Amino acid sequence: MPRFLSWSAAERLLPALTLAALLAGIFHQQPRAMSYFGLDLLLNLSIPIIFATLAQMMIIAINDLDLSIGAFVSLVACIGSTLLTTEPVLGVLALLAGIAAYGLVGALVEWRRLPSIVVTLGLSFVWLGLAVIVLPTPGGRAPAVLSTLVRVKPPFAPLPVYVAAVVALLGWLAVSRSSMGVVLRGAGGNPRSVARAGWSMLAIRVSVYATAGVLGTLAGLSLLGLTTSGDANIASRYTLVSIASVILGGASFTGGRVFPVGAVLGAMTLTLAASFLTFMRISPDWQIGAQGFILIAVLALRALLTRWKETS
Amino acid sequence: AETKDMKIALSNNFAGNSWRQAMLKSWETVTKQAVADGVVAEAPAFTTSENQATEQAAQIQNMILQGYNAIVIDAASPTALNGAIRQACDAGIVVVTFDGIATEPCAYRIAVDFKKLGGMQVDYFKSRGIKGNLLEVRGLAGVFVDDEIHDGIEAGVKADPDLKIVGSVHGNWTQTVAQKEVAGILPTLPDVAAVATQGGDGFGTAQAFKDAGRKTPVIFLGNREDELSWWKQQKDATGYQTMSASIAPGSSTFAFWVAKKLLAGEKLPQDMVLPITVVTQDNLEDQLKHTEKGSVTNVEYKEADVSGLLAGLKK
Amino acid sequence: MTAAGGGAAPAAPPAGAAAEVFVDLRGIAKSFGAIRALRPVDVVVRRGECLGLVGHNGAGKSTLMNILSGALSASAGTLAIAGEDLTGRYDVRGAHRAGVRCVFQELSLCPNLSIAENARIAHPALHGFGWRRRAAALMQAALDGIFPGHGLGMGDVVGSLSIGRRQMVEIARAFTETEERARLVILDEPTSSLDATAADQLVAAARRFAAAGGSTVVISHKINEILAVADRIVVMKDGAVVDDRPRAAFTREGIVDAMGHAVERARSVRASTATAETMVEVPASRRDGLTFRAARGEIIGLAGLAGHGQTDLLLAVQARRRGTRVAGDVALVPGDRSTDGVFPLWSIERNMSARWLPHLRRGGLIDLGRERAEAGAWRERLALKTPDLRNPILSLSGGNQQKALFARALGAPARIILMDDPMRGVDIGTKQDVYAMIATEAAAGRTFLWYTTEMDELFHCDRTYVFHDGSIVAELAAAELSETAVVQASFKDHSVTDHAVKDPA
Amino acid sequence: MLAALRGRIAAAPWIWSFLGTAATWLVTVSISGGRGGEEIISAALTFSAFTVLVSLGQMMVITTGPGNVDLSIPSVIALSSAVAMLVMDERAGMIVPGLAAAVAAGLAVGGANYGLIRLLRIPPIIATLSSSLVVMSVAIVLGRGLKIKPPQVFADAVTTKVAGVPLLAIVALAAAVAIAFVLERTLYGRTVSAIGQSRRIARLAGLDVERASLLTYMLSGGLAGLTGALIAGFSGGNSLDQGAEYLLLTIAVVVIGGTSVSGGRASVPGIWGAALFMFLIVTMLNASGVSPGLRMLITGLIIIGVIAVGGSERAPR
Ligand SMILES: Nc1ncnc2c1ncn2[C@@H]1O[C@H](COP(=O)(O)OP(=O)(O)OP(=O)(O)O)[C@@H](O)[C@H]1O
Ligand SMILES: Nc1ncnc2c1ncn2[C@@H]1O[C@H](COP(=O)(O)OP(=O)(O)OP(=O)(O)O)[C@@H](O)[C@H]1O
Ligand SMILES: [Mg+2]
Ligand SMILES: [Mg+2]
Repeated sequence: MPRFLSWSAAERLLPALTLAALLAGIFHQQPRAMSYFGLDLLLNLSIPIIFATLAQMMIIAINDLDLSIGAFVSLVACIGSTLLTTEPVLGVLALLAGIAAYGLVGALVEWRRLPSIVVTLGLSFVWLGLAVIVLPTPGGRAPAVLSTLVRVKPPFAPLPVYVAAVVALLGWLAVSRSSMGVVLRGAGGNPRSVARAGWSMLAIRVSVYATAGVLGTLAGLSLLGLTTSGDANIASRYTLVSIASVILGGASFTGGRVFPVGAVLGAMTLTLAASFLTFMRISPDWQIGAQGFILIAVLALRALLTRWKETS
Repeated sequence: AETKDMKIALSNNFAGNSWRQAMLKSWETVTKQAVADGVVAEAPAFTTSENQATEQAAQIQNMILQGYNAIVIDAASPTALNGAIRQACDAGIVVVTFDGIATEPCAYRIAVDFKKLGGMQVDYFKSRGIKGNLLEVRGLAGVFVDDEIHDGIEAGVKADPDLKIVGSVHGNWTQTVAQKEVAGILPTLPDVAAVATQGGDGFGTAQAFKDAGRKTPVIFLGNREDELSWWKQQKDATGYQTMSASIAPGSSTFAFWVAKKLLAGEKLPQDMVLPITVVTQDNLEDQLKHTEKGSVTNVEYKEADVSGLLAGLKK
Repeated sequence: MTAAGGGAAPAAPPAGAAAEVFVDLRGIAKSFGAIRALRPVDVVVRRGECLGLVGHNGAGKSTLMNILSGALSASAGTLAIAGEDLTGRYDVRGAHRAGVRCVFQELSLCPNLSIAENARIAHPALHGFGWRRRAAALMQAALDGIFPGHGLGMGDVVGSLSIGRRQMVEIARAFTETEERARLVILDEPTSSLDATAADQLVAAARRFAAAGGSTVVISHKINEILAVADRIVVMKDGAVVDDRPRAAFTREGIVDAMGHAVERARSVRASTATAETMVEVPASRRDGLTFRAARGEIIGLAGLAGHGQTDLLLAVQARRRGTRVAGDVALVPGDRSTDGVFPLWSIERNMSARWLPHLRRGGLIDLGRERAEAGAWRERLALKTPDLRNPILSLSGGNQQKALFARALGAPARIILMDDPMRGVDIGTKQDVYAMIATEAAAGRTFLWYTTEMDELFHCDRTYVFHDGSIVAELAAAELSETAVVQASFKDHSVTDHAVKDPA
Repeated sequence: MLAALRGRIAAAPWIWSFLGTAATWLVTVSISGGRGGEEIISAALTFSAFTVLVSLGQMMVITTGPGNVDLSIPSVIALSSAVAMLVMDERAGMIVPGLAAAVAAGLAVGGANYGLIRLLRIPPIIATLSSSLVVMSVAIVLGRGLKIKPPQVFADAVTTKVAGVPLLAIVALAAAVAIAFVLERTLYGRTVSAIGQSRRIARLAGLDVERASLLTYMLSGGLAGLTGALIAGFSGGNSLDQGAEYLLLTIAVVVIGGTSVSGGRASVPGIWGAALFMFLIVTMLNASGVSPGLRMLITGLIIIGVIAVGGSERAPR
């Protein structure tokens, strides 16, 4: 079989195919979506999800799981809509402190050899608590820069398309191609081997968590730009969405198998899956369940492909 | 203008409790009739899978694409949807928010005065001559409604030297959570004379008092059928007195008619206040009779009711 | 940047006693809780020397090497490298800086990365623009130098390789050099998963490395290999060095003696205990292949180059895949302990009993007393080296873990025993015991399907099937069996050129 | 001596959750000025009973290895409580059929979860998340969000106390003991632990991996189903949102209790310790009267703190 037709290539392509199929479905249901304006409306809320997904992917790359990313994104939005507007210097410091805190948590997880899943679960309460303290009732106001930035109308394609492309490219370069990305994925594949080669797992974990913090901050700020004001509960669902997106992108929870491009496509797919339902007319009772069916269908497609691969 | 060919959508963020189910049902009943009567072309309801502002914002953006003429919203957050609502307004769509309202200036707001709902409770306790310790059962932390009601209660208590809040828990507007939280804090509290609540949590609170073997205080209720029938039972057995108040789920139908009127070109104020639905010692039996088992005391509005109410408002 | 192992081999004289000392370990001791893995030992390694390290399972070889490679720190003693005393400030990084490389007994590559990417993990210097190309070239040169004809692509993901080829990659990686040179390469049972061809290639490479002035330490239970490769041999027993002499002063028997084992019995063709009753039948996977058949009481050898379908056949029987006929319960002795064998969280006892559980039940419940008693019996039978069967399995040395896996399979009432190159890392004394046990069990009616990479073990079988490229190409009766016959069959009807040609050395 | 003690604690990671529970209780009682210590314990036992029942199922699922987790528990509770109340329909005679129907609903969802994971090869997190959405829809269609009261006998039974101990707590304790026994003494239990360490190795060791996985998801569903019915009985009827809090709570309880998230090692006593601990933290913070934001912040810090001292998860070698 020629190389470009190989099964693993098809597997890599799957997230893109799924996204294309979903877009086709939406365009079929609602031709109006097939326009600059339509794509913008469909996809602009995927920008923060893309960032949150990449943050999650960094953590999953080293076999950890981050149950706090949603709460962290909310916290960033709350800080952004209050401190950052009223006292920009303090606001920036607060955001930097958040990133540093993320790094510290990474250090704690490594140093005490803790299961990331509960540490980040606890952490999510910390972020949420801080968010409620910073912004007890929803409100505040996004810095004008942010709201204008996310509403930029570049030529040819709407902003989310550019963001997705650039982020996917950078993620691919950093994680899949760069020499540091190899060490990162190696740390997920066989941490002991990486440690025995003289790398510091502590340094790796701290940088991975801090990077997740940076990406989470970007997610929070872009979300804030889109919504124009904050809310302590605004992004709690990003935790599960980001996990689902990473997996949809072809990654596994363990073993350092992560794919940045797939993750970005996965994030867009999940954003669109919900929209697809709004375009189809489903009885309100089953609307919630239908989202479950879509998730199942998308992933079942992947299973089918693997099945074919095995039997052929 | 003629609204016969116009489409109105309901954007809802949560369906997982009896209030929301009643709200959706009222919407369906009233809009079905309206569609049959040729008032509007269609009026579907959409619910997001998770109670999340971001998901609802995406949903609203999709509705813009779908070309709805008006969108009625029960908002997950008063502020987080503002971006999407702004886009809708820019696209010439009429946006009406109710219950969970949105602060975006271009949207219409139909709300009950939640602060007043808080203050009303303290006023009632005062009118009963209750003095002493108050337990407050709050809603979901960080949500706008919780804060509003809480502020109303707090302001009322501050103005009254005889009442003191000795404990406060978050019941998340859920009977089981309220029951658990109250049961937890109760042993650490001195005698409690009254409980201020937010709706959907009164029955759980009563259960917790019962399980702890404490005397049932005056618990302000939130119009749920289980709360009312419990009250009826207590009333018949011991002459128990209290009061119950909440926003009617049928406010969605009010919002529907407002949207319809706006589409028809009527000028309406940006902010409208709905009366709080109150159940008192006297009309308890009557209200209970009209409340579906396991549901919430409801009021469904007809177009004429809305006109009447709005006329009253304008005065 | 060169691959030292693959470099030209100037015929330098073997390192004599006069050569400069490179590593000097003095009074090194190590305890794990109550277990004294190393009593104080003194070992030196000289430049240009290949040191052979032998000893029974659990003698402390791996522990000593883990200390030398910085993965463990010693409880007592001093460590000097190239004349510099590094005691107390020696760790993995320090070892790398000093040029000490280690191929660990348990493979330690990242399975999710490609071969070239794994080189990057070992070399901090491989970074910046074009690092991928450099890493691939480095590994390619090393693999070509040590294992000519390896057939590996540098972009191949390690996890998709068979264990033997993974071992090849890891060995080659240990010999690669960037600005960090390789001065001492430790090979802890490097050939345990390699077939004979690759093992010979490795021996040759180690000799070339020594000739070029590098040092190696080779640990192996294959005495012939040690004799072929070492300049000097250190024998360990119970955590102490009991013998340390130049290679010339040792014979095969001498080493086995020093390790404290009875000398091996002379090889003899065993009397078959096979019966007529067919227990396993697997149809040929291709038209030109042979059907696999095994009878009750028969010991069947599976031979051929590593990774040519032997393990697949065992797994097909274990899973009773469609087409196979299996008449009776099956138990497997895996060879790849970490991925196929050991439950890392469990005690030794639980690891053993995993396969017995259905039969340990009384009234649906596991009889803990019987579990303990049977595990205890197996400890005696296999001379398992542990103070307490409730200790974690990972506290055992590699060979002793393997013994526990034997107990797991043989302790079950299964009538068919599958063995996937099960003697990896088992010392020669234990091997003799296990061979005898297999013969006894076969006489009692059990059937053994035995994949092995060690030619010698095939002589314990009644019949041998030779595998090539996923199917069976030859069947050899015990009387027809010889190394030449197996090798010939392995390459029969296939172009020899695209395979590793057996190294005549 | 100290080393021996440390060894003992390392072998019993659940110790920390009990120490935390005791400390929290002491703080709470001192905040309330010595009032209500006993009643707090009683309330804690009652409410922890629900947590324990669902968490036991979650524990088994998590023990089957990395990535395995049951996110459908809240929906199962919503569904099963509706099913139970519909079947019972306030009739005392239908209590047993009602309970059976609730458990059956849970078992069915568990089986479906496993089907998704196995047949469609969807990672468990996503599979159970998706199925929970579908199950929630079914619950909505079935119950229409209307609350049905439990039969009085049933409501009385679940709130009753035996010798001062809530009956529910006794049921949950019995369930915990049973699960501990299953883990230690049955082929199924050992298989679960084996799978958690490595599916492949478990299969090669001749254990019936698929059957054990199926049973585990069904067990989790069944326990959630039972709990749903009990909660409905306890709090005067079913509602759609009464399971929501158990999504993250069960995971927290399982892991704080010392069960390994990477699979293979379950800790039954820790489930009780952690369930009590989580309840008492909330009580303590409620009693202390700090602001909601601060409450959450402190809860988070306490969880991280307990895990940090409780410590090491990954194997040292
Ligand atoms: N992490 C550990 N914890 C406890 N005991 C250990 C540990 N590692 C090794 N041991 C013990 O130390 C002793 C020496 O083990 P080591 O692995 O060095 O043996 P070895 O000579 O390499 O044997 P083999 O040939 O079987 O690999 C054994 O008794 C082993 O059980
Ligand atoms: N140790 C070795 N030394 C040299 N060449 C080897 C060695 N092992 C394998 N090869 C070569 O690699 C090629 C492919 O081997 P591979 O392991 O892919 O075989 P396979 O048929 O896929 O076996 P299996 O079905 O067991 O996986 C063979 O042509 C063989 O010559
Ligand atoms: Mg060893
Ligand atoms: Mg060994």
